[in-house]
Amino acid sequence: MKPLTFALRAAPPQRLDLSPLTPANLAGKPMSDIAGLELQTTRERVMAGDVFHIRMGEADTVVFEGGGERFDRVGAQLAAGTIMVEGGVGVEAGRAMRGGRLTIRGDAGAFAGSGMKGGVLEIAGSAGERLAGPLSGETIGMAGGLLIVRGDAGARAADRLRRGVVLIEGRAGAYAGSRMIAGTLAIGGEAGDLPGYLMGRGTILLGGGATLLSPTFGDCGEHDLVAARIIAEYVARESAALAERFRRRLRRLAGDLAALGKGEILLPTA
Amino acid sequence: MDGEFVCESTAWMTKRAVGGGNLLIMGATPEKTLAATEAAVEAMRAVPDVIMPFPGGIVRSGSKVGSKYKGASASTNDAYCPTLKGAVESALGPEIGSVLEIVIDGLTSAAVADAMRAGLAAIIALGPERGALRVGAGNYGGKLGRHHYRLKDLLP
Amino acid sequence: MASGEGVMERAGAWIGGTPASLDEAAAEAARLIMASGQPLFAGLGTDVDGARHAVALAERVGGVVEHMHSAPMLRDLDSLRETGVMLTTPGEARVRADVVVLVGEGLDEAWPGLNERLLSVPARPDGADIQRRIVVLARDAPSKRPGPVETVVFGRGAGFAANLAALRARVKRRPRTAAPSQHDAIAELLREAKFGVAIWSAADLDALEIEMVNGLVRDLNESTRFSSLPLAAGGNGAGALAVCGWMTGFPMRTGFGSGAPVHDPWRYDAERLVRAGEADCVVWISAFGAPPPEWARGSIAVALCDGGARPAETPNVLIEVGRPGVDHDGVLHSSDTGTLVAVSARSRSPDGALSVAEALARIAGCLSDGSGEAC
Amino acid sequence: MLTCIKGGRIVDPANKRDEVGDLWIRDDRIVAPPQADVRPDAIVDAEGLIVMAGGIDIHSHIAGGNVNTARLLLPEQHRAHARRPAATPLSNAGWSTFETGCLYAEMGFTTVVEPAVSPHHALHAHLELADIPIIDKAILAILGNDDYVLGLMRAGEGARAIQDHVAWTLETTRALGIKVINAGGVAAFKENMRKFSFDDVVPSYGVSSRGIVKALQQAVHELGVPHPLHVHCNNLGMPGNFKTALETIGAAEDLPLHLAHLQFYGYGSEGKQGISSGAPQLAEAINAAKNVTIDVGQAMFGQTVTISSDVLRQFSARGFAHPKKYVIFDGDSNGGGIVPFEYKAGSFFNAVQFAVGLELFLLIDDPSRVFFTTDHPNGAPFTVYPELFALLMDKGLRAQWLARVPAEAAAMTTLPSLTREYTVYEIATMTRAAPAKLLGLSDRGHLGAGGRADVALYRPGKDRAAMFRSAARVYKDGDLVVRDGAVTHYRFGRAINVSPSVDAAMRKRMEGYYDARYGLPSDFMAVPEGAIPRPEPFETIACSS
Repeated sequence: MKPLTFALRAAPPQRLDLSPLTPANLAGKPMSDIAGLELQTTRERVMAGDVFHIRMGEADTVVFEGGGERFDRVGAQLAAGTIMVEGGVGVEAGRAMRGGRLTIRGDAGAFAGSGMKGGVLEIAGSAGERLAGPLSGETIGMAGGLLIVRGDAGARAADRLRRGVVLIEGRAGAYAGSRMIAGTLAIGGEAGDLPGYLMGRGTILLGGGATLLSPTFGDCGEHDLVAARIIAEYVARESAALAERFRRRLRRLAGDLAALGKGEILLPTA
Repeated sequence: MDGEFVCESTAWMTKRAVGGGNLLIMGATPEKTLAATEAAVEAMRAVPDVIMPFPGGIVRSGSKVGSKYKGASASTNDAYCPTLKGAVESALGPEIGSVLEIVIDGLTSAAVADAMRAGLAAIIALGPERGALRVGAGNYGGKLGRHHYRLKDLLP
Repeated sequence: MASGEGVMERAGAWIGGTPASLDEAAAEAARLIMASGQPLFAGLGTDVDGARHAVALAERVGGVVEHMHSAPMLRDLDSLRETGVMLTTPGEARVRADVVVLVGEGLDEAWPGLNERLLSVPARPDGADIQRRIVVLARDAPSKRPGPVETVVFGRGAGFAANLAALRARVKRRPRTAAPSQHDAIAELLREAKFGVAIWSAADLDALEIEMVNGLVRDLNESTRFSSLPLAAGGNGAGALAVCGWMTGFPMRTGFGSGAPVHDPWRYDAERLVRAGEADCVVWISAFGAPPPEWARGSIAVALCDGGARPAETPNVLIEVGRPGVDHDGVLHSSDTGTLVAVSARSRSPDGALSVAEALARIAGCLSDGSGEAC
Repeated sequence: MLTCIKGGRIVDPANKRDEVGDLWIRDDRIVAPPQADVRPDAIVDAEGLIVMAGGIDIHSHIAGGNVNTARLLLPEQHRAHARRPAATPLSNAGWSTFETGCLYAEMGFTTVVEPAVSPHHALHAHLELADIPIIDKAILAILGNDDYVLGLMRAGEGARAIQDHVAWTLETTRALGIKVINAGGVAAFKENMRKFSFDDVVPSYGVSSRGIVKALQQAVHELGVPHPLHVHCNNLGMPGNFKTALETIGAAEDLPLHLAHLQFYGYGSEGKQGISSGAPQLAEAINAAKNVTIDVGQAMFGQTVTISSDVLRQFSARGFAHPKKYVIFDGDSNGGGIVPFEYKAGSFFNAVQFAVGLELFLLIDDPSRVFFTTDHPNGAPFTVYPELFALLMDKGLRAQWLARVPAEAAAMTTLPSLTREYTVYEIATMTRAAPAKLLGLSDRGHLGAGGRADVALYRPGKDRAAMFRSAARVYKDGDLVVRDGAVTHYRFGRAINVSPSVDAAMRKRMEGYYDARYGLPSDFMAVPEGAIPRPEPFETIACSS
C-alpha cells in the first residue's frame, strides 16, 4: 500500500502549521483539495501544494520527505493511522494526539507530545523543552499514550504529566518531571537539576541519576519493587536499555514533599 | 498485593473472642523478614484456640486504625511502611527494609497472648542475622480494642 | 486620537538617518510594515494609549505584539493561569502585613519605593502598631536593608529552588530530610503570621520558583492569612499586559497573521523571531529610555524612541517620541499602588512632545487598506 | 436626518404602548410624529418587526481589573480559531472589549452597567469601558469593606460624614451608584474570619454587616443618587442563605434597596442533599416589600468563570475550581476572586440553582422590580440571554430543560409547577422601562419623544432565542449599527455617572488620609477626562437633591 507523501520542495518561507495534514483530514480528498490546504502562520498565505510535491497514496499512512525546524504541529490531533517524518520537526509535534503512531526520524522542537492522550509518538533524535507538557494556561500535560525519545530531552520534560509513559533514552534537562500529576517518566542518561520538582504523584526513574536532587524527596531505602518489575515488562517492548534499569534493586525517594508528596523517584542501585 | 484471601463463606460466630492481635516483624530484607515471620507462624499454629487469618498467616500491607477520610475506618500503617520511610514520620530506622505482620484472632485473651509468646520465641531463636531485627505490635493508642499485650511481658 | 496639526513641528523624524518630515517618516514606516510578511511590534515601552495603538495596528496589519519584559511577566502569569494564586496590593502590604518575605533579588529595581513604603510601618486598622517582621530569602549576600531584618541565604542557581522547596515542606510540617534546620524557625514565623505577604520580582526567579512560592502562600492560607505581591516589570509592562488583555483576550506574544489573535509565548518571542529570521519588519517602541537589546541590533526597521532610547544603528525610520509622564500626559501602571494611574507631564516642552499613540496613529493613517479603526 | 421606522409593533411599556405604528427619529433623538406633510429623509420598513428601546443590563461584569485577570487566567478557553478578519477591528478576539460591545449590540442592548469597581481601580475600568464599542456603560463603585468607611463608623462619625465620603467616591470614580459586597465580610476575611453573616462584627472595627448596609443605604438615599444602594449580601452560595437575604430585606425598612443576583441567595437546606429552593419565601417577601428591587443572576449549564469582589466567598469556592486554578486578590478594599466553574445539568446543586433563578422570575409578580441578569459571567455568560428569554416565555421549553436535571433536584423546587409565561411586553418592561427608571436614565429605556434614539428591531418567530440573539436592526443614538444581527461599524458610547456636590472639607480629609495611611496623593485614583482616549467620554446625570 503506497503512502500519501509530501515531499518538501524547498525550505519553507515561514513556519508552517502542518496540523491539517493528518490521515483523518486527508482521507478521500482529491489532490487539488489537499494542495489547497492552508498552512500559513504569518499574514502571507501558503498552501500545501506551494510547499510540498504531493504524491497521492493511501491516506492511512502519511509520509513527509524532508522536514525541518519550521515544521510545526505535525500530527496534532492524530487519532488513527501513521505519520512518518523523514527529518526533524518544529514545535508541538503530536500535540493532543489521541491514537495512531507518529514517528520522527530527526529532532523535535519544544512541546512535542504536548497534551497527548493516546497513541505512540517516537522521536529518533532529541526533543526540545517541555516534552509532553501543557501549553500556557493549561492545567494538565500529557494524559495518555506512549512517548519515546531516543536522544536527549530539554528542560521540564513530562511537565504536569497526568497519565501515560514518557521514555527518554538519553539525558534530560533541568526540572524533568516537574509538577507531575501521575504517570511514568523514565530517563536513561543523567537528568539535570531538581527532577520531580513540585510533583504530586507519579513515578520518575532516573537511570543515570541527576545533577542535583531536591532535599524534599525523602529517602525510603532500597527495595525490590513489584510495580517496577511490571513497568519493566511494559517498557521492554520499546526500550530494552530502560527496561533493564527498572529490573534492578531500586532506591525509592518519596516526594515532592513540598507539594502533595505522593510521587516517587527511583534510582537504580549498583 | 500478594496472595489470596481464602476463608469459609459462612462460619460460626462468637462475640466473646479477641480479634486483631498482631506482631510486626521488621528485618533488613524481605527474605530475612519472611523467614522470621514464617518461623513465628509455624510456632503459633501449635497454640490452641487461635487462628492467623491471612494466607500463610502473614499480611504484607498492614493497616492502622483511623484515616483522614471520614468514611474509612482504617488506612495504611504509614509509620511502619518501609517504602514510605522518607515521606512520613516513620517508626523505621534505615536498617529496616521490610515489615510483615501476623494477625491473631483467638477465643480468649490468654490464647492470643500464648500465640504471641510462641511467635516471639521462634523469631528470637532464629536471630537477627538470619531473621528479624525488630519486633513490634500495634494497639494504636487503645483504639483497636481493650486488650493490651506488652511484648516485654511475653518474652520467653 | 490626537489631530495631526502641530505634531509635525514637534517631532524629530528620520528616514535612513536623514531628517524627514513626520508625514514622510510615517508613510515610509507604513510602507515597510505593509511590505512585510510578519511585522513585529516589539519593545512596547509605552503608556496605555501607546500600547492600545500598537495592538490595534498589529491586528490591522496581521503582525505580532511583544513587550521587552514579556519573559518575566509570562513567568508570573503562567503560575497564575496554571495554578491558584493569592495576590494583594502594595497598600495592603504597607498597612496590614505583620510578616513580609522578600524573595530573591531585584526588588528595589522593580519597586523603587519598597524600603520607604514597607519598612516604615503605619498603624493597623485598630490603631495598634504592627510588629512587622521582615524575612529576606537572599541569593547570597546578607541583606543591606535598614532595620531589623532576618536574612536566610538560599544560594544561587538551583540551590535557591531547592531551599524554597525545603522551606515549603517545613511549613507543611513534613519530615525533615536534607533541609537545613534554619528553615524551621522561618517556617514557624510564617505559620504564626496574621497577614503575611511574599514579595518578589519575576526577573530574578524562574517559573517553578515562582510556582513554589505561590504554593507556599496557598498552604499558609489553610490556617492563617498570607498573600503575595509579585512586582511588575519595567517599561510599563503591567500596563501593556492589561491593554493586551482587554483588547485581545491574551497577553503579549500574540500574533494576528491568521486574522484572529493567536497567543503563543514560544513562537512570538521577539528575540526568537528575530534570530530565526521570521520577523521581517521590527517596529521597536521604547519611550522610557531603554535602549534596544543586543539581539535587536541592526534588525530594527522602524523605531519610535525617546531621546535616551535611540538604537545605536540607524533604523530605516526613526521617529522621536516623548516620555509619558515627563513630556506628555499618559496612563501608567504604578508600582506604589499596583493600579493604572494618570500621570501628568512634568516638563512639557512648549510644543509638547509626540506620544507613541500619536506616532502610531500617523502610521496607521498612511495605511491604505480601508479597514476600520479601533483606536 | 429624519428617519421614520414604519409599521412595526411598538412595544414601549414606559409609555404603556403595545401597538402597530411608526417611530420617528431625528438625528440622535426620538421625536413626536411630525405634521403629515413632513417627509422623512429615510423610511425603514418595519412591518412584521417588533420595535423596542435599546436593552439595558444593570449588572454585568464586563470591564475592570478582575474581569481582565479572568481573561488572562483562561487563555485556553478563548483560544482563537484562525479566521479571516471581521468587518470591525478586534471583534473576533474572543472576550475582548470589542467583542463584548458587538455581542451586546447584536442582541439589541445599548446600555450596560459594570456593577463592581473598587475605587482604586476606577481608571482601569473606565479605560476598558472606553474600548467597548457601541454601547453606553456605567460603573458602580464598591464601598463597605474599605478602611475609610469602616473607620468612620468605628469612630461614630455619623451619617453626614459617610454621606460626604460617598459623594466624594462617586465623583472621584465617576460612578453611577454605590455597591456593597459582603459588607464587612471581605474586611473580616483579611483578619482570618472564614464565615460572615449579617450580624457578625468586623474585627478591629466593631461594626456589623447590618450597620454597614444601613449606613450606606441611608447615605445613597440622602444624596439623591437615583440608583439605590446595590447590595451583594453575605453568605452567597450557601445552603440556607435565603434567610440572609430575608434579613437584609427586613433591614431595608422603607428605603429603596437593590439586591443583586438573588438566585445565589435562594437556597434552603432541606432534603437529603441539604440544598433546596428558598425562592418561594424570597418571592413572597419581595412581592410585599415595594421598596426592594432585585436582579436574578440566572445560572445556566456550561463552563463559565465566577468573578466576584466577594473575596471571602471566592476563597471558600476555590476547591470547586474547574479547571483547577484561581486568583484570590486581597485588594485595598474589596479586591476580588476569580474561580472558573462549570455548571452541570447532572449536578444536584447546580440543578437547584438553575431552578431557583427561574422561580424568582416567575414568582415575583411585578416585572418592573425583577431584573434580567445572569450576573455575567457568574451564572452564565450574557450570550445566553436569548435562551433565557425563551425559557421565560415558554413553559414547554422549561419542561424540556427540567427533563435534563435530576428529578430529585427538581422536586426540591416549585419550578415544575409554574405555568407563567412572560409576554414580549413584560420582557420589554424588565429589560428596558424598569432598568432605565432604576438607574435614573430618563432618556433611555423608552420610545417617547425626547428619548435617546437607542432602538432595537426584532424579527419575531417561533424560535424566540433566535429572535433575541440577532436583532434585525439596532440604532445607537440614531446611528444604524447592527443590520441582520451583525455590527456594521463602530461608534463609541459614553460612561454615565452622577456627580453629587462634594464637601470641600471631605476632599481635604481624604488628602490627609491617603497621605498618612498610604503615603500617596488622594488623586491617584482620579479619572481625568483627558486620560480616556475618546472624545467626551462621560455623561453626567443629575441627583434628585
